Amino acid sequence: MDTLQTNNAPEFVWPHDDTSRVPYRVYTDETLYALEQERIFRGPVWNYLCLECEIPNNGDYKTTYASDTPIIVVRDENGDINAMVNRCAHKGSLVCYKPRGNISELSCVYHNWVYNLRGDLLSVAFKRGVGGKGGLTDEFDNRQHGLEKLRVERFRGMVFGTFSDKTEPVSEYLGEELVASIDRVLIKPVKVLGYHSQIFPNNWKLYVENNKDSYHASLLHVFHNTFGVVRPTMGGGIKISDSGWHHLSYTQRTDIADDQIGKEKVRSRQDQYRLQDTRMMEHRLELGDNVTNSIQTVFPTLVVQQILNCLATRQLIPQGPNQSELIWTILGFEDDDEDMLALRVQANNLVGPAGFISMEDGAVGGWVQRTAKANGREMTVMPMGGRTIEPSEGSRVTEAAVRGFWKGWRDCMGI
Amino acid sequence: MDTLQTNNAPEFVWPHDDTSRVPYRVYTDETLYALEQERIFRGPVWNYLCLECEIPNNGDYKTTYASDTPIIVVRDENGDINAMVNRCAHKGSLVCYKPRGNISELSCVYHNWVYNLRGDLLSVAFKRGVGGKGGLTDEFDNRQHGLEKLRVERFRGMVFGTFSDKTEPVSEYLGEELVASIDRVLIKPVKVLGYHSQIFPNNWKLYVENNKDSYHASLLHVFHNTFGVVRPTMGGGIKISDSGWHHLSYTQRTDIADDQIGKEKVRSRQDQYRLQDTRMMEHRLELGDNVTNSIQTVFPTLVVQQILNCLATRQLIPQGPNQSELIWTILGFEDDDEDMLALRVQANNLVGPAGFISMEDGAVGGWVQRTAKANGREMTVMPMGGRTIEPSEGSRVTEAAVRGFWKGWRDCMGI
Amino acid sequence: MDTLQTNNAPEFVWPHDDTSRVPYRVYTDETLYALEQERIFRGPVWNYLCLECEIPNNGDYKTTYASDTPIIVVRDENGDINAMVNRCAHKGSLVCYKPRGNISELSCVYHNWVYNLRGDLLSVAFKRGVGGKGGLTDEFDNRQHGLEKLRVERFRGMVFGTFSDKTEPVSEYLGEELVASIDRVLIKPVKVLGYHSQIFPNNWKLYVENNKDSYHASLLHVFHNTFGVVRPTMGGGIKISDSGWHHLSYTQRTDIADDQIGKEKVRSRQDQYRLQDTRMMEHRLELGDNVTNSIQTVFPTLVVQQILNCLATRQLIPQGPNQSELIWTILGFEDDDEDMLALRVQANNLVGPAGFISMEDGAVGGWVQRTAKANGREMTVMPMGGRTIEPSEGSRVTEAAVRGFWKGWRDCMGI
Amino acid sequence: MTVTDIDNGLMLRLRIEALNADYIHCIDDDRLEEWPDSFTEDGVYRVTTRENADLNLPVSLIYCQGRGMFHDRISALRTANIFEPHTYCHSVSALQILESTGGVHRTKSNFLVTRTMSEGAMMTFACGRYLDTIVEQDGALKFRERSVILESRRIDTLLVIPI
Amino acid sequence: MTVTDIDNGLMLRLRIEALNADYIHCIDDDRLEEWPDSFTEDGVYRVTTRENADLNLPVSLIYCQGRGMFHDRISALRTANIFEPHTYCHSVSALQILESTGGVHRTKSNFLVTRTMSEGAMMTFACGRYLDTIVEQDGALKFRERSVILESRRIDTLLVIPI
Amino acid sequence: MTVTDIDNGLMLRLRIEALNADYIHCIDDDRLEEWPDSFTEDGVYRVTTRENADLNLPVSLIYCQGRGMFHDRISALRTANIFEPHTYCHSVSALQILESTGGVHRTKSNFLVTRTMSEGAMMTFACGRYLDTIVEQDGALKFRERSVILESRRIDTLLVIPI
Ligand code: FES
Ligand code: FES
Ligand code: FES
Ligand SMILES: [Fe+3]
Ligand SMILES: [Fe+3]
Ligand SMILES: [Fe+3]
Repeated sequence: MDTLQTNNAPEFVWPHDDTSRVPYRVYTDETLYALEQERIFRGPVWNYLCLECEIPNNGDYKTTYASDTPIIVVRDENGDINAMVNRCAHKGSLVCYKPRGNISELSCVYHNWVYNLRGDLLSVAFKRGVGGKGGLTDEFDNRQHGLEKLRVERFRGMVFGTFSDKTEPVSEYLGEELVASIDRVLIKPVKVLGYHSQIFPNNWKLYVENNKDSYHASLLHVFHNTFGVVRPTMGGGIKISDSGWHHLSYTQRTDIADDQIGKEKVRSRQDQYRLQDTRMMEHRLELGDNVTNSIQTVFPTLVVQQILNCLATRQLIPQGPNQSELIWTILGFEDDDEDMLALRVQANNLVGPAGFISMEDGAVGGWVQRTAKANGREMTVMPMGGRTIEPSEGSRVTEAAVRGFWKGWRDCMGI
Repeated sequence: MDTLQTNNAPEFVWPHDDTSRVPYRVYTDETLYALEQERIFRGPVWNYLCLECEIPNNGDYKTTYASDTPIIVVRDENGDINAMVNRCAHKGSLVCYKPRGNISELSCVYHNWVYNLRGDLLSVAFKRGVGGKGGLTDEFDNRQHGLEKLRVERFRGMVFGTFSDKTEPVSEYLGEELVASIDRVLIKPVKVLGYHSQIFPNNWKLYVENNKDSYHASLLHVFHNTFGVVRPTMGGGIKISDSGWHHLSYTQRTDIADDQIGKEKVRSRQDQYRLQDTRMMEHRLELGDNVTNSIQTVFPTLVVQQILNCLATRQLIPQGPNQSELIWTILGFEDDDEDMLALRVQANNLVGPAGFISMEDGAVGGWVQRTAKANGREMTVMPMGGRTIEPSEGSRVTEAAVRGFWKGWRDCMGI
Repeated sequence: MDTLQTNNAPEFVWPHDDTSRVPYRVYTDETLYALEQERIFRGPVWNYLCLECEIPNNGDYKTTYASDTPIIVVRDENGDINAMVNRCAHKGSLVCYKPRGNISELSCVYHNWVYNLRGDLLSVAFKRGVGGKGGLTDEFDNRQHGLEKLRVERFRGMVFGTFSDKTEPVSEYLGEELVASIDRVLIKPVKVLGYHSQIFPNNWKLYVENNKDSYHASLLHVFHNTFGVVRPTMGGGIKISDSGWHHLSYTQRTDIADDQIGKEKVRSRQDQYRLQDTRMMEHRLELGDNVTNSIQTVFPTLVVQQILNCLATRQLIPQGPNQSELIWTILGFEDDDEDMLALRVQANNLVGPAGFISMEDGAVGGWVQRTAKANGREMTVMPMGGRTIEPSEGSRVTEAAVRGFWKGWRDCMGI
Repeated sequence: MTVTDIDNGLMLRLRIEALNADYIHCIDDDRLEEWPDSFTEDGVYRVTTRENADLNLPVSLIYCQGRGMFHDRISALRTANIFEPHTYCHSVSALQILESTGGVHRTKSNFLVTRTMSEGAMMTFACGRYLDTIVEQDGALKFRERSVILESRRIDTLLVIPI
Repeated sequence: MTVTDIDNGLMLRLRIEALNADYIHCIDDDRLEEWPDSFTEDGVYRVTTRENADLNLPVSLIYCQGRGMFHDRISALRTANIFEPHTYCHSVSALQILESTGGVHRTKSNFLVTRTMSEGAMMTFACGRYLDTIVEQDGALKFRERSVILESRRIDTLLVIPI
Repeated sequence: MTVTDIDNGLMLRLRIEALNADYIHCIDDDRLEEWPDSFTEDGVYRVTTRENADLNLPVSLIYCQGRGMFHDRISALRTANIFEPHTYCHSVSALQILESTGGVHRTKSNFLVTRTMSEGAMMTFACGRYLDTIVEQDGALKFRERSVILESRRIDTLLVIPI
């Protein structure tokens, strides 16, 4: 019995026989949040850490988070990428307190303990004390005092880390369809064109659900529906990994006729609404198909995005039950020419914290969080496309991928 | 056994045989706060929602709160006033995210589910899916997916809502004396002259106690005592509903001789203190009597106020154990003439967040909250006027109404 | 069984057989924090309250805190110094809401209850009611309704208070060595030269450990090591009270030769780094020895400091598990001449929130707090100088004093 | 408009900025007894919220008309009212001269007030607009009317020191 | 440099401060349809972060070039986008004229934006620098380019009203 | 006082505002090595609190007298001291010229400093007054003394960048 077990499962039983209903309590409960740290982010999942191109040279490092756990990603002298918890093994100071840099070793400022770029403890200051007084006793074994290490895998230029030995390789974790779909987007070497961050006043799961929610896209976002980026009448569909954990939702320019839908009036379709300058809606078909929008979600907290020519990774960082931070890394291809760069700069008006499309996903999460406080026992309902977790070809009017996320959550949480 | 029961009563037993002592813990405890949500604000009480005159036309709505629960009050096409929880039955978005407006139906922006002004679900977007794929299954029954409704009653131009079927009609709830006293103040149709809000860094119950505390008025507020608005030597008294939950405290211009009191020196009586401009102390006897001050409190969180010619409702919104918001709605009568309006504008220097009288009630609450943290086991004492909950004619030097509030709290909380 | 017991010990067992390892959970746990209030700050310890010279005249008072408990320290009409909880015995308002002043009695603004400067209740406003109505019943006994009093002891111009009858006299509490060392610093009557406050985004114990951590001084602080204020090769050592609760760490100008150390390269030794203006490093030997630095820590939260000619008391005020406030009271001697004052003004560039030396102790605490959230079960390690709590003559390269602090914590907490 | 007109307009900006600076420091320095002197004898000072202003609601948080009421606000603060000691630090900027005819100037500027309690807690207490009518009086500028429009209707704890 | 030169330089300060005041009040007063008028026809407005600027990364949060895109930002805000109602209160200060030749002025100033939600919650939403290129146009000053450099890369919830 | 005197006084306002702007941007842009240049050779810079000032207590948080100590503050920040990277964004306003004789100007203004940590956390770090003595030196203005009076005695974590 671990006497330090802070995270003993709360007396919480899933209140429904499937994942088509979710109790509001999961968005506000402190104990569940603590349990998520242990069973999800430090559990059998792959946490997105960064892109390889952000630490191109040996010695380059970047700091990031797996929810509450601060992490260092560093490229060592052999060019290997390693990740470790950004917590000194001595008294727990942050080892790297700057967001990025280039180093030959990891040295903690507090008492000058030094680690190599794999996280092994190299030296302890004054280990022999002074004048034979103080210092370490012989029982101290450097090998037992390294930084906590993550298992790292690189995939299509992205760097992932896991705390669990059981997590299968990334490609198996993702499954064939996700692998194919990510291949399609990250088709060439990428470079970073910009960073943004968005602080959501809501639980992280609300934003993840939003990403998996192919039903909302054409209903919440006027720009999607009115300008034909994502329209119910457009082709495409959603795919879900066998595990149910990951999904992709895509839209094609091809229209599928459907009078009934044509007739259905929704706020988000404003045919009279026009842009004076349409440059930002321009779409260069650079990925060899006519897909306007392809959203890949990787459990728990990564999105790989293609919206027209806006490419990005989105890394979500849960920061307590009531807040989360979304890091946008806006991408281009290394071989972009001037025009393509200019086009991406224009197009990125659509995404990010001020994006004509994406800003609205920032608004709704906070609204749900506010109502979640009201009565934690009541439940959301997700009836679209039944109660199962099935892919859907030709239609995105389903909540199957969201139900799949909740399956993943329950798988990890053991709830 | 409800597996989602977050609000299981804490191992909390009332530490005293009556309500003349209150443990400080009740002002800071998170679990008790959660329990209050369920057993008080969503329990057998009438929550003040707004005034009828704030939503005069069909389709007018206003958003408000019953503590943590967001609420919509709307006048439907028949002129009836309905109230429902401002949480979409689908995935919980706020349905109305603007403070006021005029609408013909309630439509949620997230996925375009639409409700009528009674809260019944009218339509689900794409319920038949696209091309026969996705959408709802037959088992889905609109009637089971409306907004959560409150039972509404109008009383003297005020709108009240309750979550419980058991709550008796407002007039019974209030009892004869409160009804009579509210009739006296809201004697004619009112109009709103202004809104203020005050954020108190303290538990809501500290402000409610302050309102019920007829003992403090002439001791804390120099303006009350020095300028003869509320003076211990002035006539009046307090009345308490049979339930003990509600009270009224009133003061008359008639002086009751009492040498002993005349002699007692208190800080709040500064006979040498004078105003250069006394316009704001002017009092037009508009209610047919010589009452200078009449405070009606309705359990749990409403005050109906007359101070000279300052009329207002005060709605308290608990926002966690350590914060509460007070919404002042400053009133006049529809038939006020120019002079009366000018007089009210002057007189309102006495009340509100910057009121010469009321500002001090804002200060003391935060001070108690700060000391409440120190040792939650210790207790306040309320010995004035004994330990019982009796009205008092001719004297306000009693804490009976505060003891009555705690009876109400215990009645609801089952503690 | 106390039904109000909020602070029931959490199911927390010390995870290690000695205090050379500390679980991160102790820095973040709300329940442990509540328990510390009861068992440490309101337990058998001496809380530093202020200096005698801050309330020189009868009637002078100052407000302070023992962690969450607000306290009044006042000099009464006999010149005695008394301390009481700053919470009215009636309904709990702060009695003194200004930081300092001079008064003849303690009168609460809320209902005008009045106490003498010893905290005894003198009078209750309107205790006989009005016209024989209201007021107190005979059962009310003033003697049972005074302010909660602390036991006060003065020591070398400092004022201490305790809530426990069991706490031994200050000099015994400190032990001979601490008494001698404090005598050495507070050798003459002092005066206050300035106040600073620092808000640490971390648990109070991280700052206390930092003070007890004689190992870090020459490794974190470039100014210490580079300019020879505290250097591993300089003489001195640490002493620890028999209880293990208190410690002192001192450094002498005398160099102890030690090649091995001379050779050890550490960041904090930058021989090439020079100051253009060295006035602030000037040191007048005013205490009759060549000690450059002498830090006395008194359990739980006091530091008495001499760094060159910078004299100060540092009072730490825990403010929840994740924040603490450090009050610096910068001292000089009453008989300082102009030059000495000018020298202290210069020298104090080294300490305080902007001090070239001390600022860094502000940085590291927050870094540990951030990593403490990550996994509360893991532990810090303190291997320097073994696992015991022994003084060390001639070397400060030991963590014995920190281990001693944790012994004190466990002694009080019963964990 | 001649260069001189421009210059005069620009000079007026500077004089009004100086007036605002004097106004603000008299409050922030706690020289509140001098506060009424920035106004004409019959001057008007009101504090209301953007919500009330937008809804054309007449009641303010503070309404002073004429020296007497200005004086009473300060005397009450000094001797009658109970509150925790605190100070303001004003920022003022974005002065806009809306109209300037016959020595009467209608102007607008933005303010931000940071409040500091005696124990040191700081917060953004208020922000919003000053809507002013300023007149020339014996070669000096005075407020004939200053309307303080608070962005938020929320007041933390209480409002006692003028803004 | 002659006294007159100095004076002209100082006069320019005042004119630019007036321009900034007009710019800010049109936003804070929610007269957003007038916002494009502070810019030249082919003007550029971009909002980026200090991080992106320091790393020379080209993508902004907002990028408008030419009247059409300015108009579209506002029309989307008015008719297309969904967000909770809120207002800004700008502080602007520390105007620095970096260069001024041939009627083209390169300037820098600091801003602080306090955001107020319709229910009253206030927060420091953004702060940073305005890097401007200002030109003379028919006797008035217009922004040829305004680059808003946010100190923080963090945006609370969303950014829809221009800064 | 003649119109010209007024004008000169007003011109002085503008020159001091320009000086403040230069001072602030050199800090906010992290060009700290230039910071000492705003002062005279023997200039004094101190940071203290309103509490210490009110109680006439002599010890400051920062006290620099003479170029050497200014230089040492910056060199320590660059090479010796350990802290988490962060930047300031200053607002300055309400300039008041208290006295101006013989090329020596005593002035007061308000500042507000928003601090942004490298990860993006923003907070109101400090606010208060600048109490300055400014002198003419070869046609430019320099601080002979700048006293920074912080409203709050509380410093979050640490103070390393000058205010
Ligand atoms: S905490 Fe890192 S070396 Fe001590
Ligand atoms: S949340 Fe309202 S329609 Fe989906
Ligand atoms: S609270 Fe102090 S007298 Fe009532
Ligand atoms: Fe979306
Ligand atoms: Fe009151
Ligand atoms: Fe240190």
